[in-house]
Amino acid sequence: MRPKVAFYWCASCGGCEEAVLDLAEGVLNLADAVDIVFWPVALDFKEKDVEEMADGEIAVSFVNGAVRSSHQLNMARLLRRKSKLVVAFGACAQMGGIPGLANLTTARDTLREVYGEAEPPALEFRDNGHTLTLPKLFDAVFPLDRAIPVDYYVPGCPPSPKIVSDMFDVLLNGELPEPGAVLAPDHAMCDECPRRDSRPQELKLDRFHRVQETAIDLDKCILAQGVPCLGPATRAGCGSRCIAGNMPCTGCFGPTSRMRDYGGKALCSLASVVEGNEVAEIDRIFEGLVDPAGTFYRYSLPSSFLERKRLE
Amino acid sequence: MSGVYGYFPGCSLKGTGVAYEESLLALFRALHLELAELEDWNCCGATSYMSIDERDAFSLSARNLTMTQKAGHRDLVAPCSACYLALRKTQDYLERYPKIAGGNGALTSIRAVRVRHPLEVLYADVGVERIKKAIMRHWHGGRVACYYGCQMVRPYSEVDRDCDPVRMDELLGAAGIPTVDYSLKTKCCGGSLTGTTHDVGVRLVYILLKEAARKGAEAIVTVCPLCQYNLDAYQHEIRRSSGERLDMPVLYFTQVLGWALGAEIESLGLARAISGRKRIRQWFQPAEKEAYV
Amino acid sequence: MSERETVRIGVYVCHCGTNIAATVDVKSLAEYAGLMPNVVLSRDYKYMCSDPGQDLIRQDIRDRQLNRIVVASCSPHLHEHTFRTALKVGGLNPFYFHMVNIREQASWVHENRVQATRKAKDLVRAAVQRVAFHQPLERGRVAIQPDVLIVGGGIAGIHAALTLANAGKHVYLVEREATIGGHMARFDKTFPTLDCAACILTPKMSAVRAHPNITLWTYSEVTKVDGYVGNYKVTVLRQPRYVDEDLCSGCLECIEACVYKQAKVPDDFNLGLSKRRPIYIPFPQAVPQVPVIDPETCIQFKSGKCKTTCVAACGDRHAINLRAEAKEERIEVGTVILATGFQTFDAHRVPYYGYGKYPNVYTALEVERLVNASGPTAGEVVLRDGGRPAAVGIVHCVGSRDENTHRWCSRVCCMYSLKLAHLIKEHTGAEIFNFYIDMRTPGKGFEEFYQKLLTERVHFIRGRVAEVTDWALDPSEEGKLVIRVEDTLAGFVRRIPVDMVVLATGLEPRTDAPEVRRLFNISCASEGFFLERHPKLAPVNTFTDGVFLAGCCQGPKDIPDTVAQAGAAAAEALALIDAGYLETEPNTAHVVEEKCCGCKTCISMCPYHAVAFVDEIHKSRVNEVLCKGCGTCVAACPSGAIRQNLFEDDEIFAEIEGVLSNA
Amino acid sequence: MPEPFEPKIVAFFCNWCTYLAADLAGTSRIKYCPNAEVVRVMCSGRVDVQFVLKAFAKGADGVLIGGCHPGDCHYQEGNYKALRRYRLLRRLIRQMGIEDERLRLEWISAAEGDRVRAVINDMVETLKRLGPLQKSEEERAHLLEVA
Repeated sequence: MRPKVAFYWCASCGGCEEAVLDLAEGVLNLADAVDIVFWPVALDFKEKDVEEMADGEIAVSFVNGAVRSSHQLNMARLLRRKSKLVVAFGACAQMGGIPGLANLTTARDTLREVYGEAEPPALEFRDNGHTLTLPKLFDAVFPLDRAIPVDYYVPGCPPSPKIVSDMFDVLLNGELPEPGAVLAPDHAMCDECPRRDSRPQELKLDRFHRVQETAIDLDKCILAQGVPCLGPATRAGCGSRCIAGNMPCTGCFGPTSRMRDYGGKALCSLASVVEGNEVAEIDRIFEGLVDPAGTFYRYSLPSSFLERKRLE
Repeated sequence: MSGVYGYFPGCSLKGTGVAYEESLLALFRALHLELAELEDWNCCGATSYMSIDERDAFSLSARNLTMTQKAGHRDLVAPCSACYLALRKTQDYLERYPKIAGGNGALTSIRAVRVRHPLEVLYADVGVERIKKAIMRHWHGGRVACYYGCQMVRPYSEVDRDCDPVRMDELLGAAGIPTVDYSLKTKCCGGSLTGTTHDVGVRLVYILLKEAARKGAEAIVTVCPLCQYNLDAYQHEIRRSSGERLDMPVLYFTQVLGWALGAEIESLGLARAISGRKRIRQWFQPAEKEAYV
Repeated sequence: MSERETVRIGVYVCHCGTNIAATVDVKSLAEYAGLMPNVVLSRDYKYMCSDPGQDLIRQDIRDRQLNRIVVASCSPHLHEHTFRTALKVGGLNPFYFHMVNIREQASWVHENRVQATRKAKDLVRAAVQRVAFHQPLERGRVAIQPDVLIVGGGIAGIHAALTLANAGKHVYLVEREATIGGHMARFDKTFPTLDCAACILTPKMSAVRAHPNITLWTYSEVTKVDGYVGNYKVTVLRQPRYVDEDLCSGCLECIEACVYKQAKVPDDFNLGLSKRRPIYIPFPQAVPQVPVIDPETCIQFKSGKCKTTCVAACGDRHAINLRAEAKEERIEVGTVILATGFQTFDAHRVPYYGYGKYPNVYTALEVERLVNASGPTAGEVVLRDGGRPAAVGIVHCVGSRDENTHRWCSRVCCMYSLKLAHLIKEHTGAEIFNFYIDMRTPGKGFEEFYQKLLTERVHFIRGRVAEVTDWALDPSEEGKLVIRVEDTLAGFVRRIPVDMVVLATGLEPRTDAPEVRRLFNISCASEGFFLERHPKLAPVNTFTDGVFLAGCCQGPKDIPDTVAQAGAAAAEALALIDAGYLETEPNTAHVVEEKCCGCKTCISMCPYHAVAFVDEIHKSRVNEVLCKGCGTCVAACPSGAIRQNLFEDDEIFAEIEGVLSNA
Repeated sequence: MPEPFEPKIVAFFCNWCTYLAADLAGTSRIKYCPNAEVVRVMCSGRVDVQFVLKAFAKGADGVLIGGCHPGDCHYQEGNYKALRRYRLLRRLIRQMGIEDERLRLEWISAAEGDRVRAVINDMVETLKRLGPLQKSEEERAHLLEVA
């Protein structure tokens, strides 16, 4: 009997769903190998169908997206109950991802931003004899493992095809790795960067540029050109796609196993290679880094030590 | 150098020390420096307040300082050494113990003001060289002893160094007025004693005058209305008790400098002197042919 | 993490007599520790550092199979080594240990017993959590190069150099001035025995010059120091003296031949009390006995138009080379002794004593030269106008024990003032007044010397002098210097007219002490003297291994103490050299190579070039001999691929969580 | 009456200057507030930004980093690395809603025992004024409740 698998998305952009399709013809092999029992984006199964399954009936659930609403939390719990393995698929499920930047504000402020002067809709909505209940928005975005226990993590925004196909190989055919493993190499991506040899030994930055402000030399180390590139702090396995596109690494593959707070460590390292022994000089250099939290925690704020901006 | 100096006369310059004010204003006019008297100024706090409750004294000074800042002045010129010290001490204490200032932002405006003594204004802002160039009259008086008193250089030595101040000597020297080496230049004038332990106070006055004379000085030049009054006013008493006739003129540095720099003689308050009037008349009489140079 | 045996922690709380126990509730602290996870036993004990205290640890390791030890006592700077050794003797790796500082950081600095105990508990909890992560480590060894550098050729440097040289070690003695001898060479007699300073010093100076194991470089300065204990690489800049030391025979005829018939340049050695020529020798017994030319005043250097009679006088010895240039010497030494000495307090800084204003106010060092038979006046104590003083006042504590200048006691001024009182009395028969705050004579034979002076009809007035003035109150004071002082024994203010005032100026750190300190990477205490590792137990060591202190650079002291300390510094250096190696702390960094991504961030972190990039494997590697263990590269490694022994991330995070888990 | 707020400070002191200064404060019996608890590192350059964030996350109301004065670092320039990280970290924690005053970097030499007292007392006073940094444990509990 083919193993049953489920795909689900919480707070995400849909890119992780695409990442499965990015396997190209590999998808067909996958479809042969497994029995997809739940995949809202592609197949017409309902929540009810899952509820009716026996506990542990699903071999693997692949959940992408962060958790930030009561409905997402319930779905995560449901899938956890019905699955032998749960994989946090993609940066948002692993670390909170881009939606996690909402942790720099509050749910109330987010709603105010969206609805302006208008009242946000009430959670209970009655019309024509029907009652619609909207899910509750939490005051913080969580990575999946804050909502439910997670067995494996697949990093990336989105995960690269290689990572995805390796994941299927190992989960469906291979020996299962240590619980809690991140299914990607455990060294930083500089190691596989095509420009790695151009990084100077004695790097001393005297200013930072934003990508839109400078023409990045195609052959040289991007960080050495003063554009914050987080490759040195970020797990390898992405295939250097951004670098190939002449863009700096923004850290979607997250930390290696030896880092505990991705942004903190990345900041610590980057700040070590600037010039300046005087406060004024140092501050001037860092002026080029306009948004430290957004730079260093672009994908990982909810899984950082501080998790979110302090609530007043 | 431009700008207007805030001016805090204090009670003495409106009373016993009125000659100081007159000559100060004349001297500053001669140097084209503008003094703007602080409106609605109050007691500097140096009087009994400081010994009874420092906080009251600080409040008084703080009001003057705050008003200076509000009036838009960077500098506050305080000619009386007691006022100078009280204002300066207030700044220092509030800086060190900000709790006294309270959290109402007063500290910021108090900090923004520079408390200046006119001697230091002349030395730092005008300078010895400009004084030399501005001489209008040749000094034909005798040698003088520069007497700095106790409060102006201690404990704050911004005006001059604490034990052996020399700037008045340098300024007078630049104006062609010869000075003597006067070891007692910062010793007590007896000002706080003549009203209480009178004998001791008068003895201190006597010592100061006597040593100046021994060093060959024919007048004493001061920077403080309290010193000036004390040294000037008790000479007759010394004569009565000891028979020693000192008759030593006790002048303000603003009077002698004002004279040298061409201020109108009548504006220098010289007629207000008590002792040595004859010598003063001789020294400061308008020459038949005005000795302009 | 590989398989780990069960962690069994022993916690020991020290009372330190009452030092800790008076403020920290040691019983409840030990009880509290006993309840922590992995803690097998906890004890409190009177003195953990004592032998029985250490035995306790050793015994428990054996009896209770402890494999981690936490001692809560004093600063690790004091006893970390003691307890690590105890672990080692007990058969446990010495680094399975963590020390908690509940004395310097709790009992001694807090008053509230409840709060101090609470803090101590937090710190112990942190240590218990931390020590579970400790790994067994081995110390490394560095070989000690046997050559020694001594900086400063005063009596301290001379004595240390001779001690080491006599033990067969090669010494480089570097002195900034043109001669060795330092301050002592200026003295006439030394207290309390009144030995002639020259008689006891100059033989030692000559011995230095003659010793085959001593390389003496005068007129030279250390400009650069690299390396580490056992392997210091030192650059010495040798200024040209324009007279070649090897060719000069010391006949001094060149000096006589100088075109300056009259000496015109103030003589530094005599503190300007006499004049010298542009070519000169600092003093007759100078070592080396080689003249020096001062280019600032020599006509040839200023205008190029001198007849250079000195060169002619030297004749075919050709020792004078006016085109000589500064030379750099590079040496390798294993250990360094700093004996850079002191400077005397600048008496101008107390204007109320009139130095520089009244000609007959002298400093004590100037009077040392005046009483010296080989000094500028051939031993005559005279006033500036040549007259003889009939009354002399000696003012103690000038620049010492004074809130406005230096707060410390300079230790030698009382005694040298007594000595000068005796000598001036002897030379002039003048009436002498000593003005003192307290008479401090705590050395061997010192008090007896004081008693002797009391019988020599020298006056002693107890009181701090208010001022020295020319203000005369009556004719008897005319033309005199009047010393105004509160006589605190008689209870009134006195005015004492004298002809000469001697200011007993104190000792202070040299102005360039901060530069020397940076050069050798050591610390200064708050007053600016070099900081010893421990004031009692390591008084000649510094916090930098292999750098030792001797003499007044460490603090004011007299000649006997200086010589004793110089001997001690030499002995410490010898101990290192003869051991042949020094054990190093294992707290170095290392790259986990398979995890290194080759980003090179770490390379520029290390000022010692201990981290290098290995191109073949495209990874960084730490040279653990060069690594000094700061951990900067560890914090900078972006992917966490560098680790530091004893300061592992795991250990520090455990400690942070430990101190906060009660928060 | 609730107990008065006693802030908790985690202090990372370098082994050669600030830790020795604290030792000196001890031997000099200088009394200061008991709110700071010291984690000894060899050099302020070892202080990883993660340590600071961890301390804030675990309930520290303030974090103090003590190093040697500029130019005086026992390891030559580790303190400059600390300074650079500190300047950027300050901006990060500001974005995270943590006041600047909660994180201090101070140069305290081995001779400045009294400065240990002054800095810690001053910081305690400042933190008392700022009040507790919301404990993340409580915050987490609160958020999960909503969840």
